[in-house]
Amino acid sequence: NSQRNDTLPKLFQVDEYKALKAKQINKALDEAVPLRHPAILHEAMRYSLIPGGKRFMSTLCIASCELVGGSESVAMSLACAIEMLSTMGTIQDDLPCFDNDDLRRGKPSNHKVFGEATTILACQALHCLAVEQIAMMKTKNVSPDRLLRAIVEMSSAIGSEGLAAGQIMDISSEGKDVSLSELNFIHRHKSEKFVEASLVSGVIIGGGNEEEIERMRNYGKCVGMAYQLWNDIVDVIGSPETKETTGRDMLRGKATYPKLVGIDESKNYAKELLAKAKQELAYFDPAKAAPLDHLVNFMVSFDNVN
Amino acid sequence: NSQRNDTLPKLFQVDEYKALKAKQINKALDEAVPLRHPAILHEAMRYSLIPGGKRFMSTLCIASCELVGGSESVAMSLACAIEMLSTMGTIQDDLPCFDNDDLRRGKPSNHKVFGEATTILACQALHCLAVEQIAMMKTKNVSPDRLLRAIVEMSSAIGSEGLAAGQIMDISSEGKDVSLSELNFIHRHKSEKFVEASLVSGVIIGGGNEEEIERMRNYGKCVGMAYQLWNDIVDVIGSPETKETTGRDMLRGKATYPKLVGIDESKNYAKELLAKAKQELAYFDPAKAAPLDHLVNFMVSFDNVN
Amino acid sequence: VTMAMSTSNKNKSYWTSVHEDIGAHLRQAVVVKEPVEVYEPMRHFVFAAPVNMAPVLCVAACELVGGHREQAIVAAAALHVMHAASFIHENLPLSDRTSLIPKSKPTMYHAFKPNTELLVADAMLPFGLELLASSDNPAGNNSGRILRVMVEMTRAMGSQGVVEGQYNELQCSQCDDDDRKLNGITDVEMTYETYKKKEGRLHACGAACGAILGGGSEKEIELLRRYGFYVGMIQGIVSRRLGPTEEIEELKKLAFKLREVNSFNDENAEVIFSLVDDNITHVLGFNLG
Amino acid sequence: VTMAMSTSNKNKSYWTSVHEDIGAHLRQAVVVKEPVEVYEPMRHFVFAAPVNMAPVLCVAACELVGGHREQAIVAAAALHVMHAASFIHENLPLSDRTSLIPKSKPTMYHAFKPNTELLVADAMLPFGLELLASSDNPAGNNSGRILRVMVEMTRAMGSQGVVEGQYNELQCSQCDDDDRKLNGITDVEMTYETYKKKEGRLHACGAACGAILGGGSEKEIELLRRYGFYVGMIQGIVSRRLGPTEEIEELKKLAFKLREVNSFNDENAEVIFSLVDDNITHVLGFNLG
Ligand SMILES: [Mg+2]
Ligand SMILES: [Mg+2]
Ligand SMILES: [Mg+2]
Repeated sequence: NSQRNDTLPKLFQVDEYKALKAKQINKALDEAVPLRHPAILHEAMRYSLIPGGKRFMSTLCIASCELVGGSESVAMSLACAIEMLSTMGTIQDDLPCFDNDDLRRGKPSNHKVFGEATTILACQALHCLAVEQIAMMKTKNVSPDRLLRAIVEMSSAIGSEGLAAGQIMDISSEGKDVSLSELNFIHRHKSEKFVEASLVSGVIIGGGNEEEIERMRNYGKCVGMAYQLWNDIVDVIGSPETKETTGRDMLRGKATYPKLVGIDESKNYAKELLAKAKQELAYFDPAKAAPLDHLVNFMVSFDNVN
Repeated sequence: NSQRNDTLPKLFQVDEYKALKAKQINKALDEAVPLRHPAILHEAMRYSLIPGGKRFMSTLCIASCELVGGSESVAMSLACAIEMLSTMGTIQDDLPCFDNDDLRRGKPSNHKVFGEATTILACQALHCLAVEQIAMMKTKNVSPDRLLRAIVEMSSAIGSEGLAAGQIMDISSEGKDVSLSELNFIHRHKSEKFVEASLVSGVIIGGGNEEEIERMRNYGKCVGMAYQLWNDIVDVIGSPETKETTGRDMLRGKATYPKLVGIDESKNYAKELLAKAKQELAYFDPAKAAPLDHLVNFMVSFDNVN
Repeated sequence: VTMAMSTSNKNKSYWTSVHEDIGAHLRQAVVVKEPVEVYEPMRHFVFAAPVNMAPVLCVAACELVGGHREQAIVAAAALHVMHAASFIHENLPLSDRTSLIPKSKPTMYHAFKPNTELLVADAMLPFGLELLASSDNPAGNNSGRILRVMVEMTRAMGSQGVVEGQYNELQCSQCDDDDRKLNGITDVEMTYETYKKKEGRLHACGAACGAILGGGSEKEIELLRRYGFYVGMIQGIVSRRLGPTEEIEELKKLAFKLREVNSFNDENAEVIFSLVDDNITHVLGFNLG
Repeated sequence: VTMAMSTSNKNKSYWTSVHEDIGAHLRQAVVVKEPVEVYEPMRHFVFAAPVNMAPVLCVAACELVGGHREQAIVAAAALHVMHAASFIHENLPLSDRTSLIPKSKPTMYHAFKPNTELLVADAMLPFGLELLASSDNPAGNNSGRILRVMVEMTRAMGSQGVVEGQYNELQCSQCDDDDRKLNGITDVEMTYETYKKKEGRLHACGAACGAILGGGSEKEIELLRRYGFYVGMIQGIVSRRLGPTEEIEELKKLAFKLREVNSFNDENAEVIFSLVDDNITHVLGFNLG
C-alpha cells in the first residue's frame, strides 16, 4: 500500500482542482442565497457564506460524488448544502456564549454586524435552506430515496448524533479532566462525522452501490479523525506554511490529543488513520480516486510539520 | 444480647398500649382535620384518614419520642402528620394509574367516592396539613430548629430521597428483571425510610441528643427493612393470624426478597436485621425502650409464621 | 345524567386522541440515553415546548383525505420537534439583548446555559428530519412523499416562513414609535405580517403535509393548506392578544367557507372544521377561544 | 441613540436580574443524578412549569424591608418548585376525566406516564421544603423565620389556598349553567373565588415570605402580603382572559394605594410597585399587561 501513491497520476494538479471547485461552489452559493425579502436577514446569511473558507468539505463531497460516476452538477447542490451547514457552525462558534470572537477571517463576525438575534435566525435559515437544496436538487438522475438518504446522512452528522452532541459534551466537560474516551467522543462527533457524511452523501447521490458507500464511510471515518488530529497538532507545533503555532486550544485549556497522549503518539495515530484511509480508497479506480487522494494529501507527512 | 429480652419488663401490655395510642391518635386526627369549607374536599381528606389503619408508624413515633423523655402531647402532632402522610400514600396507591383498587379496608377507595381529581387535591391538602401540624406544634418545649429538623426528616423520607423515588424506580423497573441492588433501592426508599424517619423525628422532637438520634436511625434502618421483608414473606407464606397467603405481590409479578433469594434467605436476613436492631436499642434505658421493643416484636419470630 | 355523546363531544375526543397519540409517539421516540448530558436537555425541550395545532392538523388532514393515522403521526411529531427549536430560540437570553424577541414571555426558568440551549435547538431540526425519514417504509417507495414533506417543513421553518416571522417580530420590538411613523408602518400591520409568516405558515404546512402523506389530491392539499393558514392566523392573533376580534371572526368565516367548496366526506370534514369552533378549542385549550 | 437609563429600564433590569438569579439557583439545586429515572423527570418539571410572580415578589419584598437577596432566593426557588407540583396536578390526564381541570390548556405533550408524573409532583413539595430548610445558617438561629415561612407556604398550597382554588375551578368546570342557576352562583363569581384562592393566596404568600426572611416588621409583612394578593388577583384575571378590565384597574389602584400608606424607602418601593405598571409587566411578560 505504501507504493500506492506512485500509481496515482502524478500530473494531477491538486491546487488547480481545489481553486476550480471553490470557484464553482462560490458561484453556486451566490445563486442559492439570493437577496430576498427581508433583505437584512438574507444579507446576514450571505455575509459569512460568501466568500467563506477553503470549501474543503464541499470539495471532498464533489470528489466523492465524481468518484462513483456522479456529475459535478449533481454534486453541486449537495456541496452548497454542506457549505451552508459548516458556515452555520462557524457563525455560532463566534457567538458570545461560545468563543466570543469579534473577528472571523479578518472581518467582524456575523453577530458583530447583525446582532445576535438576527445571526441566530440566519443560522436556522441557512440550515433549512441547506436541506431544501438537497431535496429540491434539479436533476432527474437521483431518486427520491437517495436524496432522502443524503439528507439523513447530513442531519445525523450535525444533530444529536453528531456535531451538536459533540459540542454539548465539549461544553459540559469544560474545566474537568477529560479522559481519552471522552475526547474520542467529542472529536468523533464534533469533527469526524461531518467529514464522513460529506464524503458518504456524495457517493449516495453519485449513485454509488452499498459496497462503495461502506468503503467511503470507512475512508471518511479515518480521514475525518486524522483531520481533527492534524488541527490539534498544528495548534501546538504550527502549520507547515506559516510555521507559527496558534496555541488557541492550549490558551483555552481545551482537551486535545497532543495534550493527552503527547505529540509523537498523536502523529503516529494520525499516520495510522491515513494509511487505513488509503487502503479503503484502493478499492476504487485509482484514476478517479486521484482527486480525493490528493485533497487529503496535505496531512500525510506530519513530519513536514515544523 | 440474646438475654436482653429477659431484662425487659415482662408485664408490658403491648396490645393495650397499641389500642390506647391508636385511640388517642384517632382523636387527635379528628380534631386536626375539621370539616372546613369546601366541605367535600375536607370530607375526602377525612374519609381515608379516619378511621385509618393500625397507626403502626405513628405509634412507633410516639414511643420513640417518649423513649428520650418527650411527652405524648409533644409527639401527638407529629404522629398525626405521619398518619396524614402515610394515608396519602395509600390513597394514591389505589388510583387507576397505580394499583387501580376499588376497595380499601372493605370500603370504596377514595377516588371511587370523590373522583380522581378531588382525591389528588385531597392528597396535596393532607400533605400540606401534615407539615403545618409539625411546624405549628402547640408546645414551648420544642425549639424551632428541632421542628425544622423533624420536617426535613419526614420530607426526605417521602420525597425525592425517599418514598416517591422508590415508587418511581418501582414503576420504571416493571416488566424488567430486577437485581438485588435495585430491589434494595426500592425497598429502602419505598418502605425503610418512612419507618426510620418516623422513629428519628420522634427522638428529635422528644429532645434526644445526637447520639440518641444516631442510635435510633440505625435502629430504624434495621426495623424498617425487616418490616418490608416481613411483608414480602407474609405475602408468600401467610400471616401468623390469618394463615392465608395474600399472594398479591406474586400476582402482580412484583420483585420481592423471597422471589430473588428464597424464603429461608429472606427470613435469615430479617432475623439478622432484628438482632442488630436490638443491639441499637440496648443503648437506651430498658424500661423506657420496652414499648418500642414490644411493638416490633411481632416480627421477631419468623418461624411462627405458618 | 348520562347523555348520548354529542357531536361536540365526539369532536373533542377526536382532537384529544390525536394529541395523545402524538405525545405517545414523542415519548417513545425521544429518550434519554447516554451521554445524558446530550439527551436529557433535548428531551426536556421537546416536552417543555408549548403545543401548537400544526401537528394535530397534520394528522387530521391525513385522515380527512383518506389516509391512516400512522402515515402522519411521525410527521406531526417532527413538526413539534422543529417548533421546539423555535421556542428555544425565542427565549434564549442573548448577551446583546435579554431574549431573542424581548416582547415574548420569559415563560420558564432556563434549565441550561445559553450555549447548551442553542446547541439543543441546533439538534432539533436534524432530529425532526431523521424522525420523519424513519417513517419511510422499508421498500422506500414512499420516499417521494416524505421528501416533499421535508421541503414543505424546511420552507415553513426557513427565511420565507417562521424565521421571517421571528425576524419581523424582532424588528417590531426594536424600533420605537418614531421609527414606525418614519417607515409609514403601523404596529398592527407589522404584527399581522408576523403571524402570517409564523403561525400562518407553520399551520398551513402542518395541514398540507398531512394531506400529502395521506395521499390527497393537489386540490385537497392546497385547500387544507389554506385552512391551516387561517387556523394559524387565528392562533397568532389570539396568543398575542393583539388585533381586533372582528379579524378573528373574518378568518373563521373564511375557514368555514372552505368547507362549503370542498368535496370531502361530510362527517370527516365536520371534525377538522371543528377546530375553528369556539366550544372545541376552548376545551382543547389551543387558544383559539 | 444612547440615552440615560430610564426609571422604567432600571425597574425592568431589576426584575430580570431577580428572575435570573432564581433560575440560576434552581439550576444548581435541581440536578440530574443517579438514578436518572427519578431525577430527570423532576428536573424536567421544575423547568417546564411556567413562571409566576410569587418567587420574584418574595425576593423583592425581602430586599424592600432591608434584607439581602440571598436570604430570600432559596425560598423563592422553593415557591417555584411547589408551584410546579400544582402545574403537574392540573395537567394530569386522569382516567375519569381528561385532565384535573378540563378547562385548563393542554399546553404541553406529556413527557411521562400519569403515574410517574403524579409521583414527581409528590416529590416536589418535600423537595421545596428541604431546599428551604437548607438555607438555614449553620448556627440554626434563623430556624424560627424559616419555620414561619414553611407554615406560610404549606397553608398557601393547602386546602385553604391553592388546593381550594383548584377545587373551585374543578367544580366550575363540572357543573353546567343549570347547576349554577340552581345554586344562584355566576360563572364570574365562581372564577373570582378561584383566583382569589389560587393566584391571590400564592402571590400574597410569596411577598409575605420575603418580608419575613428579610426581617420586616409585622406591619410590613402584612402590607406586602396584601400587595402580593392584588398582584396575584390581577394575574389570575389576565391569565384566564375572564373578568372585566375595570376589575384589573381597580386592583391596580388598590395596589398603588398601599404604596401611599407605606413607610418604605421611596426608591426601593418604586421598584416593587412597578410590578403593576403596564410597561414593566408587558416586557417581563408576566401576563399583567
Ligand atoms: Mg470553538
Ligand atoms: Mg472559534
Ligand atoms: Mg396497592
